[in-house]
Amino acid sequence: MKLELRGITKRFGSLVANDHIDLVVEPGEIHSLLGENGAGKSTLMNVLYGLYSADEGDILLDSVVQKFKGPGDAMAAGIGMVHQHFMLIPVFTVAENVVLGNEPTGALGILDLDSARKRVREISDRFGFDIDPDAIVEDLPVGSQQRVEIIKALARDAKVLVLDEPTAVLTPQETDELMGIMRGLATAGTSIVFITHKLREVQAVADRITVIRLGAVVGDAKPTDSAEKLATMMVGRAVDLGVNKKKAVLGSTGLSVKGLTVIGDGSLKVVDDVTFDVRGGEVLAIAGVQGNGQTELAEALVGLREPSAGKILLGDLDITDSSVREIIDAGVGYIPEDRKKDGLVGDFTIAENLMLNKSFGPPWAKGVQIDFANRDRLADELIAEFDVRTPGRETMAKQLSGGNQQKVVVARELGRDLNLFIASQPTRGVDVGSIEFIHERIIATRDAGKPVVIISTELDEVTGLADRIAVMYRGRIVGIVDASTSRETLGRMMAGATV
Amino acid sequence: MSTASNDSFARVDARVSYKTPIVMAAFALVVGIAFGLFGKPEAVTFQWSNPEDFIHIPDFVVASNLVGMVVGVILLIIAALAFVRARAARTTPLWLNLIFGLFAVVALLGWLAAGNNVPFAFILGNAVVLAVPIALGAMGGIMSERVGVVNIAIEGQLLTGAFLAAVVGSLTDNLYFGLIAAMVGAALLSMVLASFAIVYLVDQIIVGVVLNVLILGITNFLYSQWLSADGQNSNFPGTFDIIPIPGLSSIPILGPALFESRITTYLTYLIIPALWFILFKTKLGLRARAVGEHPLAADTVGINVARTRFWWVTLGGVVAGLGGAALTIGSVGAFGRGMSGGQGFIALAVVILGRWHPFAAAAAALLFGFSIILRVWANQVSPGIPTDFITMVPYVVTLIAVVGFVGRVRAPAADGQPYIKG
Amino acid sequence: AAAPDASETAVEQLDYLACAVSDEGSWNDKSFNQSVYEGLTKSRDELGVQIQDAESTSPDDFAPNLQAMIDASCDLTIAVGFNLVDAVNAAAEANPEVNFVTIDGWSNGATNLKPVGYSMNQSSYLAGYLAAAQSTTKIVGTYGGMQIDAVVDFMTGYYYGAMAWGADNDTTVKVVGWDPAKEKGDFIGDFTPNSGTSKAIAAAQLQAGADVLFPVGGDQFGASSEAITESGVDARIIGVDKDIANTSPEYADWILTSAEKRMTSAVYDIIKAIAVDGQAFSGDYYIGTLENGGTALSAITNYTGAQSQADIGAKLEELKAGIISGDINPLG
Amino acid sequence: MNADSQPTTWSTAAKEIVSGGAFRAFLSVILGFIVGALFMVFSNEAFLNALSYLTARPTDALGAGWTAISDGYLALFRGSIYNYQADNFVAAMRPITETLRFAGPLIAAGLGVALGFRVGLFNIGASGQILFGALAATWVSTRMTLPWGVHLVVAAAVAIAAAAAFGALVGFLKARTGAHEVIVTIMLNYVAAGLLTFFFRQDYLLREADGGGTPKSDAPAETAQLPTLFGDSFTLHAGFLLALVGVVIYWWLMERSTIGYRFRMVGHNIDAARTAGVNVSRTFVYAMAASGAFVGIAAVNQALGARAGLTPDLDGSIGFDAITVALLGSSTGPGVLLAGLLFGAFKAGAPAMQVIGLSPEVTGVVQGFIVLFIAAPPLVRAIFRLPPPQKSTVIADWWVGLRKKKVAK
Ligand SMILES: Nc1ncnc2c1ncn2[C@@H]1O[C@H](COP(=O)(O)OP(=O)(O)OP(=O)(O)O)[C@@H](O)[C@H]1O
Ligand SMILES: Nc1ncnc2c1ncn2[C@@H]1O[C@H](COP(=O)(O)OP(=O)(O)OP(=O)(O)O)[C@@H](O)[C@H]1O
Ligand SMILES: [Mg+2]
Ligand SMILES: [Mg+2]
Repeated sequence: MKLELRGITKRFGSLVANDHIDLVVEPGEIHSLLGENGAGKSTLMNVLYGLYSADEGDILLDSVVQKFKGPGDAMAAGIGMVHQHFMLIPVFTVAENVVLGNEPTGALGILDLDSARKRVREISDRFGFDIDPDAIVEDLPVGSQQRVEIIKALARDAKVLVLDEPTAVLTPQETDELMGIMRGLATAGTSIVFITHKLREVQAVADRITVIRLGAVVGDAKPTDSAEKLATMMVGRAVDLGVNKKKAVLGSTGLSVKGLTVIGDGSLKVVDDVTFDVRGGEVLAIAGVQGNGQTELAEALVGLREPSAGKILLGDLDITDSSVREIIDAGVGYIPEDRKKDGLVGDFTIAENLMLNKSFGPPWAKGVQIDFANRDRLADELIAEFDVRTPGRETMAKQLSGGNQQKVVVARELGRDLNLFIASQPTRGVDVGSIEFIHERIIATRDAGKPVVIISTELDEVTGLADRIAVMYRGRIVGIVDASTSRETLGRMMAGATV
Repeated sequence: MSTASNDSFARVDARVSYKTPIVMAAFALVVGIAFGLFGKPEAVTFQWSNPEDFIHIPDFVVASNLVGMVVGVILLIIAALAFVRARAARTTPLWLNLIFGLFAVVALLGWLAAGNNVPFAFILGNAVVLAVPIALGAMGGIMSERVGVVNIAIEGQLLTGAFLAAVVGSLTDNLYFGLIAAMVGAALLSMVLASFAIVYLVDQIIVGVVLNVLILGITNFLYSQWLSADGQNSNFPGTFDIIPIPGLSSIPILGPALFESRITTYLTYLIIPALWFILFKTKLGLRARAVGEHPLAADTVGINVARTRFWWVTLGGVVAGLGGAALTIGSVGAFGRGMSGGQGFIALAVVILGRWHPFAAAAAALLFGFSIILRVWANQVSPGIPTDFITMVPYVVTLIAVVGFVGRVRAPAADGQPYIKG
Repeated sequence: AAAPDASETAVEQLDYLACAVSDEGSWNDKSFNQSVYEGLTKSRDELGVQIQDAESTSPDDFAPNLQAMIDASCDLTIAVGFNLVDAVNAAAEANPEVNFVTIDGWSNGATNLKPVGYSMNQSSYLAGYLAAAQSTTKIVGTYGGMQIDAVVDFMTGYYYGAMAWGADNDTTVKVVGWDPAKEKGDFIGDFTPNSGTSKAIAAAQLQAGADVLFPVGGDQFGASSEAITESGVDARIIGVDKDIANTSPEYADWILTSAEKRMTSAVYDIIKAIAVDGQAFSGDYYIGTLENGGTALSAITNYTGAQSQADIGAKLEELKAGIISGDINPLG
Repeated sequence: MNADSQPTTWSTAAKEIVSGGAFRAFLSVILGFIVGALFMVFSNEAFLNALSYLTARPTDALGAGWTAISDGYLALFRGSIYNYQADNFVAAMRPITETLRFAGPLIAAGLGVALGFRVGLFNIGASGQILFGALAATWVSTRMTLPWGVHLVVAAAVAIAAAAAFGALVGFLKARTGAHEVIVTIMLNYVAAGLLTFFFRQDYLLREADGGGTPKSDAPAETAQLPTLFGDSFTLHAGFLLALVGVVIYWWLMERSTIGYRFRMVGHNIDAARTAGVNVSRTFVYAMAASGAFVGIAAVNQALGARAGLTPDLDGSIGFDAITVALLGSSTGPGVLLAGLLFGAFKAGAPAMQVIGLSPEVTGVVQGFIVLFIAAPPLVRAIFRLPPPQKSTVIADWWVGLRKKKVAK
């Protein structure tokens, strides 16, 4: 089906999120949308999907103007969408989520869950997913949840499929498989709009590329264009895509983890006898497929989870049983993987968010009172130093784009003296410009002689930042290898192979 | 794609929790020692059924302290079972908890009634009748909160239903018209709640609180201006007939208590499982729950969030209105000023206590009804506890239930959140 | 309907403003507030005095409501209920030129405050005696709204009346719901009219064998009558405060009699004495008794006891005389 | 982005004023009064009588209607602000002092409930906390003999501490067992009422000297009474000042202090708070204690502002009104202050309205409608066809500026 957007304009108050955007997607084409955080990609797709109503412009399917009153109409017209943020009901099973809105029913509207399950299995089999239809979605790792989202879209046999950052939480292998599926669908005639911040993927799969900046189309590009060129178009300036770092100057052991075991919410050892050391001036990256215990490992390191066995030493200090606050006071900086949930308070201002874990004493607080003079000064300094693009420190965090939100978290954590820095998925969903910046700051921390632990499912990031790489699989570390290890080897290790 | 499902991790022996067996053992000891060893030797008569019942089970006369001791031992055995399961890292099944609870109640009754009768059917029957308005109010609350609209106005809905049922029932001389008026009136009230909350995005708690105030004011006003002077015509509806259900009502013990009731009670029996069925087994329920958990996600699959919320809240009003009718034409007949007397708030607590689940909420409502009749009956058979403390029994029982056994509950994720479309 | 003429008023209008402030609860409580209010409206309709009133919804309202009456230049303000006693004493002291009446209260010394009280135990004693006579099980019940003196006074008189019948007839009579010795009994816990709890208490008393109920808590007639119907027992209700068989005729079929607290006429008489008869206001304590007719048993209806109604009527007269003469103490 | 689609500056400014909160709140109150007026008219006997012969003499109905409204609101004004009919200064000024006196406990309890809301807790337990605080205060004020000044301070402190403890119990149960605060607070309201009644009934506890079987306490000792502010002609007492101090403390606590900052953090995002080292369980306990402490000021007002003995219903409807006051005041200090004053005015005005024949129910209904309209900006906007809120002007302007710069490049 041919999709045409003509002059789509969408305003939020006086802010123009989409400014007369034209876009044509031919049948069977994979069309990539590129743009910085907040450029307006998701807004445009939400208009197409009927979730937002456009202020101006038309949507045409096979040259027929469509009037969508809501997503229901768009779905009926053959549009399917995988949303950037999960649109799954956490307490429902996979099958329930997949059929929601399009439920197979028997008499009296009774749910036919058997045929729902069958449908999930069919699609899983067809595309090689391995998903239990009866699993509760919130119990699934994020990667699997993303697959459920994809199954949901596929289950409706969409003629136009929108994929908004579907690969943000997928491993390289999973991404490759997804791109294979996209190819297959396109060959079968489905038109696909594919949004991602990862230029490698765009180059690999897209037929055509449209770049959006500040709500307007800045131009078309070809997949054969260089990554640098694409990045420049997106950001409006030259971007350095690699990570530049000097050879590590190793200090003494900063973090020492011995036999750490963490029991998850069920009775599973989500972290299973993990041992490693990180020295000052070194970046240890923990690689692995999402859901293999990295999150829980990080949370145990910062005191959010109670280890059932093992020891965590920060220099000479035993922090195994310390509280989160004690660990923060001991100089551990932490970037959580889900910034909206764990890293920020959306309804707080930037200044308030910058002092989230610093409210217990100077310089941000004076006795029992916030030291507003200092706070404002420090906040302004951090905003400037970490290049947070905002009208000012009093802006609500939720009004920032994802990249800038992430910079606020990074600024908070790196804006003080650290003895250890732990970052979980530091650049997830962040645009290339911001990635460059965040990576620079991480390396600067390492070069200042701090031990750094990076947890990332992003192989490029892992190999770019790390001095050593630990690969986790099923709660265990299958090996700790040098940063120069090949992608293929790492990929095999992530599937459980030991070195 | 490769998989990383949960089962791939090494499994450990689950953390063994001895909370349940310990609580149980403590209870068992209290029963055995206080009710048994230090219990009173007077005889207690367990009246399982009334003499006129179809199948009459003869009274069971036994010494009060013997009941305490025997039950204490039984409870200890159950606690031991729970302990064995806990050691095997397994939780105590619900039915075992229930049996434990039932035996504990029997021991309590036996202890209180030393030298007296325990009219079993009477207690159970009254507990049910007292629970009906609360249960229906709670079902209305569940229907509203399951789609994400917090309903503080249950109190107002009960009052509306009670008022209209009595007045319309009296004026038309037909209780069924009263019943319908109650449901329609409370539904209209729900529509107000729904429109303000969904369309005008008013804080749902504010609307609820205000509606309660308004309804109390309006019913009081009408009562003063009209009903009090003309009670004979406008406020003397009588109550529905008690209809024994053939067969069921001859079941020993339970029959007379549960199946010799009014239509309001029977409707409650129907509504609770029906609501459960609709919520958890049908397309409508799936969609409703989706709206209450994640309205944006529901919207993205073509579910009309506002419409779903509106109708569920409205139908919730119908059910709560029925609960209001149960207060008057299902129980005492005439309407009185402010006669809901806080039962709407109890229903709100019951919604939460019942974890937004119809069966659990019904059980919580029954617990509450039981506590009321327990305090009435215990006050009679066992003088000595000051009136003011006896009055607290239902509330303390609820507190113990929530603190000791229910604990953390999880509301529908979008409960109370307005949904604003882009 | 036709437009009314301006000259429709029947009685001559007097320049006398009589006012009343209610206890918590409304004027339409089918109980003591209502009795007073009816006294007020009766005075307006029959004597031509002007009236003014305010209902209280919480203790916070007492003083401001009394003040509002003073501000409205009331000549006489009636404070209804024991709960207002502190507020009305304060108001009387602060406004010596205004006259007050406290119903069920007392004066701390102000002469412009007239206390009006009732010996409800006297009529309740008769009610208890009659109840025992009526009862076939010789078990009679009573329960209250809340355990407060104004309620307990009824229940105690009732208890001793019932006991007296037992002593007179060598029969054991049991009163459920109140034991004056232990000061323990059945109480709803509030004055919510016709609550489920009220009905449950009534049902429990019937279950315990009672076949006469004496609910002392305002409007509980729906709750008790339904409990009776449901139990299938041929039981009676004794009303309180007003002659329920007349004022709430819908419950006439269950009513045996009522222990009346005749505040309507007390209020009327006080107003009439000053406003019409020109007497000076007196701060003397008025206490309604069987003797002065301030309290009385209403006409007996639906009586089916073993003794003939004439006999029991005569016996009640005898007891009344005994109480008036002081030979009988209705409080034990 | 078209520059010419931008509204001109002056009209933007006008729009911002018209769409602003203060103007809308003003309209809401007006609307509430209008709907309230309708209710008054249709509950007015003279009007209803006149209505029955509307066609014969319509002026009667109009006249009666107008009289009902103007009488009603003039009475409210006379009863709550200034009695222009009074023949002396004291009587003329009394209404405003009564408004303040009634506002005191409402503001204090409103602050308590508001604090709960800011932490994400729904404290329906203000009534129980008032009762428990008053129980403690009454013990000190009637059972202890202390010197002037000390007595009052101790009684007030004990009341606040007791209410705080009763609140903290809720927080503790929630933190420990996960018990939902809505259930716990509702149940504790009844428990507190039972407990207070029991204490007021036993002469070895708090029953008044020579009291009968009716639960009632002695009047607080004179040394423990809150002093009146303007002499004995006015009942307004220092409790209102305490409430004002409460507002300042509340503002400081929530806007300036670190603990208040953490309260808000927990209220907005528990996970982020936990990650930031905040002990969420402990915060619940502290927050409920603080909430109870503010409610405790209301208990002080009720227990020590009294000149006579207390009865178990001394909390009146303050516990529930506090919820509305808190919500109406958007849980901010100044907002709660204003909302409390509004409610205080209604309470103070009710007797005067009753005098002209408006039943308390009518006042309650008028009040309800005002709250409803204040809480429903979109409805008020729809009725008056106001422009949508211009909330994000700051960010919008910044965006526009940025865009212009970038596009120009
Ligand atoms: N619901 C909304 N209300 C107000 N403004 C919004 C809303 N959604 C988006 N915007 C605005 O529209 C702009 C475009 O947002 P959009 O989500 O389309 O960005 P995006 O290109 O998808 O960014 P990202 O790469 O981070 O996903 C945002 O910068 C924001 O200012
Ligand atoms: N309610 C809102 N008001 C204003 N802007 C909003 C609002 N909701 C979202 N936005 C804007 O929409 C843009 C995209 O939002 P979105 O939630 O998609 O963030 P994101 O950058 O994609 O974050 P993530 O990478 O975590 O998904 C952001 O620029 C954000 O500022
Ligand atoms: Mg996006
Ligand atoms: Mg993003």
